[in-house]
Amino acid sequence: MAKAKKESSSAAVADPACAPEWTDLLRQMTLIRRFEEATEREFRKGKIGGYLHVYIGQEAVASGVISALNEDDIVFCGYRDHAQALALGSDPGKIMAELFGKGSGLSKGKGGSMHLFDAEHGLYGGYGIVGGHLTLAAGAAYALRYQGTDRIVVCYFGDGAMNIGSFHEAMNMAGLWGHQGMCPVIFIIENNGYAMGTSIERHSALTDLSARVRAYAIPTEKVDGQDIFAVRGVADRVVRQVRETGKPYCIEAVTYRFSGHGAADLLQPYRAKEEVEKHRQRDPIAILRNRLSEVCGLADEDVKAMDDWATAEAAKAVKFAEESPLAEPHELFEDVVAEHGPIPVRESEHE
Amino acid sequence: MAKAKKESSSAAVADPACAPEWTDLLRQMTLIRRFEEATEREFRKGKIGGYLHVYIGQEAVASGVISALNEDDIVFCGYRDHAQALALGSDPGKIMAELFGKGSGLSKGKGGSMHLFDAEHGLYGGYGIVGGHLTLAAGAAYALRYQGTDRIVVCYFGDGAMNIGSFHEAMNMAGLWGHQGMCPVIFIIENNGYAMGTSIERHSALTDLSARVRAYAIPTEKVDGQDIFAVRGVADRVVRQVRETGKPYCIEAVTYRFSGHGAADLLQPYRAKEEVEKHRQRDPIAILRNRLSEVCGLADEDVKAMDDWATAEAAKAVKFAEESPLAEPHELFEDVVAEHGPIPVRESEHE
Amino acid sequence: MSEKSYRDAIRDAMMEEMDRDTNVLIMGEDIGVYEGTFRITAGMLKKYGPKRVIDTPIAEAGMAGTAVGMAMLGLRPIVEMMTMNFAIVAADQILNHAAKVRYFSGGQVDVPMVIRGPQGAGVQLSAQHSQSFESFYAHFPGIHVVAPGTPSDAKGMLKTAIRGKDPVIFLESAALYGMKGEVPDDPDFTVPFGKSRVAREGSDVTIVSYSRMMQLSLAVAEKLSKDEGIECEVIDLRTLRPLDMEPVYASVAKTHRAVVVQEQWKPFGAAAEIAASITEACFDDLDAPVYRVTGEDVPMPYARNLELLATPHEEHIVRGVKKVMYAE
Amino acid sequence: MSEKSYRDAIRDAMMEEMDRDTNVLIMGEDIGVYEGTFRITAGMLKKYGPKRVIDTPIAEAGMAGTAVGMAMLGLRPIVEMMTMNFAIVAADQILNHAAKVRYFSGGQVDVPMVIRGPQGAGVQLSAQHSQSFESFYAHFPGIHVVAPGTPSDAKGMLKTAIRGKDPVIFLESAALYGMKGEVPDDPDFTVPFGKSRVAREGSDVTIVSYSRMMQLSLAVAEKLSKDEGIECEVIDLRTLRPLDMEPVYASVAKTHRAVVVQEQWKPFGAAAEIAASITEACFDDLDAPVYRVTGEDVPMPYARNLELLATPHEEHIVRGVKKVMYAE
Ligand SMILES: Cc1ncc(C[n+]2csc(CCOP(=O)(O)OP(=O)(O)O)c2C)c(N)n1
Ligand SMILES: Cc1ncc(C[n+]2csc(CCOP(=O)(O)OP(=O)(O)O)c2C)c(N)n1
Ligand SMILES: [Mg+2]
Ligand SMILES: [Mg+2]
Repeated sequence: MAKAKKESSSAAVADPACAPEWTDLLRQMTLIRRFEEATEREFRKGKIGGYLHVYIGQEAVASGVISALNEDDIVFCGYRDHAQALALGSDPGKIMAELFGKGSGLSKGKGGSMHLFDAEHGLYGGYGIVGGHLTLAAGAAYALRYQGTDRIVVCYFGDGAMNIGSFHEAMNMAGLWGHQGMCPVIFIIENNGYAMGTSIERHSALTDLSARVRAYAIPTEKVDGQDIFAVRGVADRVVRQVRETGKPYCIEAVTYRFSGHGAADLLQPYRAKEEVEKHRQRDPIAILRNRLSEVCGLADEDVKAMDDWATAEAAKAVKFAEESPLAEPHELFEDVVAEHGPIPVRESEHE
Repeated sequence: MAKAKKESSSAAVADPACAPEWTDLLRQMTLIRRFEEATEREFRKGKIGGYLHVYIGQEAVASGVISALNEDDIVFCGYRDHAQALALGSDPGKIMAELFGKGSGLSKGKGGSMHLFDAEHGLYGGYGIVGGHLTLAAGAAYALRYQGTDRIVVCYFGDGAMNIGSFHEAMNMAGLWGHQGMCPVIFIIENNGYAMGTSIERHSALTDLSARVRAYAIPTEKVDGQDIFAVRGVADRVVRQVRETGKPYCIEAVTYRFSGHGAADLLQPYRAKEEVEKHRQRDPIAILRNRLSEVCGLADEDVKAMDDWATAEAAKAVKFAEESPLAEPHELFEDVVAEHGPIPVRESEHE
Repeated sequence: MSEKSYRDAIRDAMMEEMDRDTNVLIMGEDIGVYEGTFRITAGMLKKYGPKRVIDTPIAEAGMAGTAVGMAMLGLRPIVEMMTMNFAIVAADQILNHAAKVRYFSGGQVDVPMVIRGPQGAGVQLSAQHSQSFESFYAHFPGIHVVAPGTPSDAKGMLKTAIRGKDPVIFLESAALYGMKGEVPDDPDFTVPFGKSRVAREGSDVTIVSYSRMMQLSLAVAEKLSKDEGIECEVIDLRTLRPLDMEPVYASVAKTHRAVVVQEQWKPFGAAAEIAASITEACFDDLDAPVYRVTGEDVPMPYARNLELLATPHEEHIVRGVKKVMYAE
Repeated sequence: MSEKSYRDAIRDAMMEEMDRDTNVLIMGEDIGVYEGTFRITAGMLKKYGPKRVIDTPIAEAGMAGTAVGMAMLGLRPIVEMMTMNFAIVAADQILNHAAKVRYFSGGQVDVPMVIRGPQGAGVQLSAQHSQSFESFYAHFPGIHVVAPGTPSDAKGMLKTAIRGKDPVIFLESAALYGMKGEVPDDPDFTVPFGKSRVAREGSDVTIVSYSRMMQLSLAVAEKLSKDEGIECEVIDLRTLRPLDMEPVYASVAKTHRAVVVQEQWKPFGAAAEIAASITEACFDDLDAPVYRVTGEDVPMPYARNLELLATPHEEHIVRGVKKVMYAE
C-alpha cells in the first residue's frame, strides 16, 4: 500500500487504535514479514544471490514512520531495505524480481537486495557502504528546501553506522543547515542492538545512542520500535515539526532483528538463543494484532484472511520474479553515465 | 628546554606562582614567540616556502600542557606545530633548518613546517590533513599501554578538526579502548575560534565544543588557554589521571591566534581588527610575566634579559639554517620505504 | 574573445551558470566569507548569498556526499575542494556513491555534480599536499575526469561539467591559475568532454599530455623547433575519462614516435594507460617504444632543491623526444 | 609441506607470527566474537584474547589510522578489512599517512602494518562490493602492494608483510579462499616481495597476471597446450609494488608475445602499467602489441548473467593469446 495521506494521521489522533489505517498497517507489516520469509527461502534455493538482509522483527520501524509521510516525501536507507520499499508502495513483484536479478526488477536487476531504488515511490536507495548514505540524505533535504517545497527526507541507518566518519560529517552539516531551516531530514536509528556480531557496548563508547546525536544540536528521542503505535505517534509529531521548521530530528527506534544479520549469518555466536527467544515475545506484528483484536474486535478470520493475502502476495511476487526474463545483456553497458558511455572491451580492440 | 620532570609539577603545587619553573616557562613561551616572529620574517624573505602556520597567541596551550609531561611521553599535532616542538625541547636551529628545507633540519628538510617530527624528543609529527592524526594518536596510546608502559600521548588539534570523520572515529575508538584502560591519550582542542576563516558558529552545529566530546564517554573540560597557570593546573591533574587510568581525556583550551591562519592570510576578512586587538590584550606571555612581576618580584631587567636571550636564540636558529647545506640530492630517494626503494626514472629506462 | 586568467575563466564559468540556472550552487571550505584560498570564488557570496555559496565545515566526505544527494534531487552542486589532496577523505562518497548510484538504480537518477579544485606540486607543500589524481579517479566508471590546460578550456569544460548529468572530477592546476589566454565571451561557449585537441602541429614526434604538463610540452616543442628544427606535435587530451585517443593515433601514424608527459609517479600513472593504448593501436606505426616522462617515484619532499628533482622539467621532455628519435 | 587452503594459509601465517612476536596483533570488524565473515580469524580471539584480537566499530579510517600510530610505536598491527571495498573509507589514512610518515619524518619511524582483506567480483555483490584495488594503491610510493595467487604465497608473503618495516596492502582473492595447495610447514618460510614467479613455462606466448586471474591463466594455458599445442608461459607477478618485471622481460624475449590479464576495468588499470613496461623494455622483441584482457568498463551489476558478462573468463584469455599470435 502507498504512503498514507495527511488525513489518516489526524484520523489516528481522533481514534488511536481503531482507525482503518491501523488495519492497513497490520496488513502491510504482515506482507513485509511474509515477503521477507519468502526471500530467505529463495536465497536458500539459490534464486537470490549476493547478500540478503531481512527486516523481520523490525517491521514497525519501517511502517510506523513511512505511514506518517506524504506521497512526495523521500526515504534513504542502508542495505536492509526491503521493508521500506514495501511500505512506500513499491510493487512486491518488482522488488522480488530485483532480488532475482531479473530485467523486470526495480533497477533492471542491476542493484539487487542492497540497492533497492524506486524514485517514483520516493525510495532513493538502498546503499551498501555503512553510513555512506547519510550525507546523501542531508543533501537531498537541503535540495528540497532550496527548491521551496515542504517535502522532507527520512534516513534509516543502524546503530553500527553511528561509528563511521560519514555519520559524523552528515550530522554536523545537517545540524548547521538546520539552524537555517534548510535541512528537513528525520534520521531513524534502527537500534537492533548489534552491528553484525558486535553489540552496542562493544562498538559504541557511549551506549546511549540518541544522546550521541545531541553533539550535533539535533533534537532526539527514543521510541519502542516494536510498538507501532508508539513509533507512529512520535513520527506524526516529528514529521509535522520537521516539515514546518526545516530542522533535522533524530528518532532512535529500539528494536531487534529476529533473523541473522544476513542470510549467511547462521551460527550467530554473538547472541544466545534465549535472547532471541525473549525478543520474539515482542513481535511487532503480534503487538499490533493483539491490540486490534482486544480493543477493536479484529476477528481471527480477518487476521487469517490478511495473512493468507500476504502469503499469496509474496508467492505472486516470487512467481513474477521467476517468470520474468533475465536482464538484457545490453543493459550491462547502460546507465553508467548519461553520455560517453563505456566502450565494450571487444570494440576497444584494434585489428 | 626539555620537558619538566615529575617533581617540578609537584613543586608547582607547593608554590603556585614563584617556583623557578614558571620563569622557565616564561622563557620558553618568549622563545616560541620570538621564534615564530622570525619564521614570519623569513617566510616574507622567501627563505621559508610552502605553508607557514604560527602559534603566536596560543603559546600557553603548548607550554602549559607539555611542561606537565614526562620525558618519555609523546605528542601528536597538526600543521601548527612549531611551539610543541620547542616546548618538547627540539633544537631551534634544527627546526628552523627544517623550515628552510636544509639537510640539517629535523627531518632532513623533507617535511617542512607542517610536518615537524622529532621522535627523540617525543614529537611524533606534525600532520597536514586536518584531523588525520587523531587516529594515529589513539593507536599510539594503545601501543604504549599494550607494551606495559605508563607513557601517555597528547594530541593537539583545532576546533575545525572536530568536524571531520576521522575525529569521530578516533574519539569513539579511544573511548572504547579507554573502558579497558587501554588508551592513555589527552586530546587538546586548540579552540582559537576559527577554522581558517570560518568561525565556530559557522562550522559546528553545537558550539560548545567540549560538550561534543561527551558523545564518546570521554571526560572533558574547558580551560582558559591564555592563562598558563590555569592550563598547567588542569594538565597536571589530567596527566596524572590519564597515566593512572589509561583512559582518554579531553581539554578544550580556549585561545586565540594573533596572526593570520597562515602566512598567506593577510586580509583576514573573517574577523575585525578590533576583535584581534581585544584578544591581544590577553597575551599569554604578558599574563604570565605580569603575574611573576607582581607576585614573585620578577625584575624588568630579568624580563629584558629573557627576551634578549629568546631573540638571540631565534637569530641563532636562523643563522644555523642559513648556513646549513641544502638537503642532499640522494635524500630524494631515501626514507620512502625501508626496502625495495624507488628506482630513479632515469635508471628505469631501457636502452 | 577577451583575455582571461585560468582563475577568472573558472570563476566566470561558475557565475555565468549560476546566473543562468538557479539549480547551480557551490559549496566548499572558506569559499564564502574568506573568498577562497585561491580566490577562485571571490565575490560570489556577496552576489549569490549563503544559500547558493555555502561555507562548509572541514568535512570533505560531507561535502561530496551531500552534493550527491542534492544532485539526485535536481540541483547542480559544485564542490570546491580546497585542494584535491583533501578529496581523498571523500573517496568513498565519490567512487562508491556518486559514480555508482545511476548504475545500481538502473538509471533512475541523474547525478549532475562537479568536484573541482587544484592539484599538483611545485610550491613546497610537501608530501600530503602536492599530489595529482587523474589516474586515481579515471580508473572508475561512472564519472568523468577532466584536466583543462588553458583558460579557454577551463571555462568551456567547466560549463560542460555544470550542465551535464553526471559527476565530474574537474582537476585544476594550481600552477596555471595565473596563466592568461583568450577566452570566448559567448555565455554558451562550451568545450565537449572526450575530445582531445592538437595543441601544436608537428611531423617528427607526438607529445601527449594535459594540464600543466601540456603547457610545458608546448614550450619544449617551440624550443626544439627553434633550436634544433625538431617539430613536435603536441596533443592536449583535456579529458582523461572518457579518453579520446583518435587524434593521438592519427598523429602517431604521421610521426611514428610518441612521448607521454605526466607530472606524478610513473608506476600505474596516467601515462601508462596512454602509452599502452598508443601501442595497441599504432604498433606497426611506431618506430620506437612510447616514452613516458614522469615525476620521480617518491612522496613529494619539502626542500625546494629536492622538489625540483622530483618533478619533470623541460629537459626531461627534451630527453624523451631525443630518445624516441634515437638521437640520444 | 602440507595441503592447506588459501584461507588457512592466511590464518596460519597470522597465528604463527602472533606466537612468535607479541608485538603482532590484529584488529577488524567482527574478527573476534563473530570469528570473521570469511572465518579467516576463526579461533584467534579465544587463543590470543581481546587485547590482541580487537573487534573494532565500523570505522575503517579509525582502524587504519590507529594501526599507523601503533606501528610508529613499535607494534605490528594487522588490519582486516571485511572487504577491501570498505578500505576506500580509509584511503586518506592509508595514502596520506601510512604511506608518507616515514618520508616526511626523514626516516625517523618504521610503519610495520598490514592492511589485508578480500577483493574482487563474482558472487553478485553488485557495484559497491565487487571492486579490485591493485592499481588504486600501487600508484602511491611508501607502501607495498601484494596480491598472492596461491596458498603458499599467501602464507609466505603475509609473513613477509608482518615482519617488514613498511605498510603493506595485502590483497586477497575472496574467490581463492577455498583453494587448496601445498604449503611449507617451516614457520620461517617467507616469500620475498618484488619477486615475480614463472608459474608455468612455455615458449609461444607470455601471460602475465596475479591472484585469481593468474590461476585462470594457468587453466587456460593447460587447455591450450592440450587442445591446440600452444605453450603459454604464465608469470605470476605476486607483488604489484614493487613490480618485478625482469622475469616478464626474459619471457617475452623468448616468446615475443604477451597477454596481460586483470579482472577489473581496462582504463588506468594495472594491466596498463604492465603492458607499457613490457613495451618499453621489449619493443624490438615484440611480434605483436601486448594484449590486455580486462573486465568491462562498468560498475559491477548484480544480475548473475550481467556479472558474468562483466568479468574476464577463460575464453577471453584464449582470445588474447590467439590475437597476439595473429591466429584470430
Ligand atoms: C564501511 C563499511 N564497513 C563494513 C561493512 C560491512 N557491514 C555490512 S553491514 C555491517 C553491520 C552494520 O550494522 P548496523 O549499522 O547496526 O545495521 P544493521 O545490520 O544492524 O541493520 C557491516 C560491518 C560495510 N558494508 N561498510
Ligand atoms: C582534510 C582537510 N581539509 C582541508 C584542509 C585545509 N585546511 C588546512 S588548516 C584548515 C583550518 C583548520 O582549522 P582548525 O582545525 O581550527 O585549526 P587552526 O588552524 O585554527 O589551528 C583547513 C581548512 C586540510 N589541511 N585538510
Ligand atoms: Mg544494528
Ligand atoms: Mg581553529
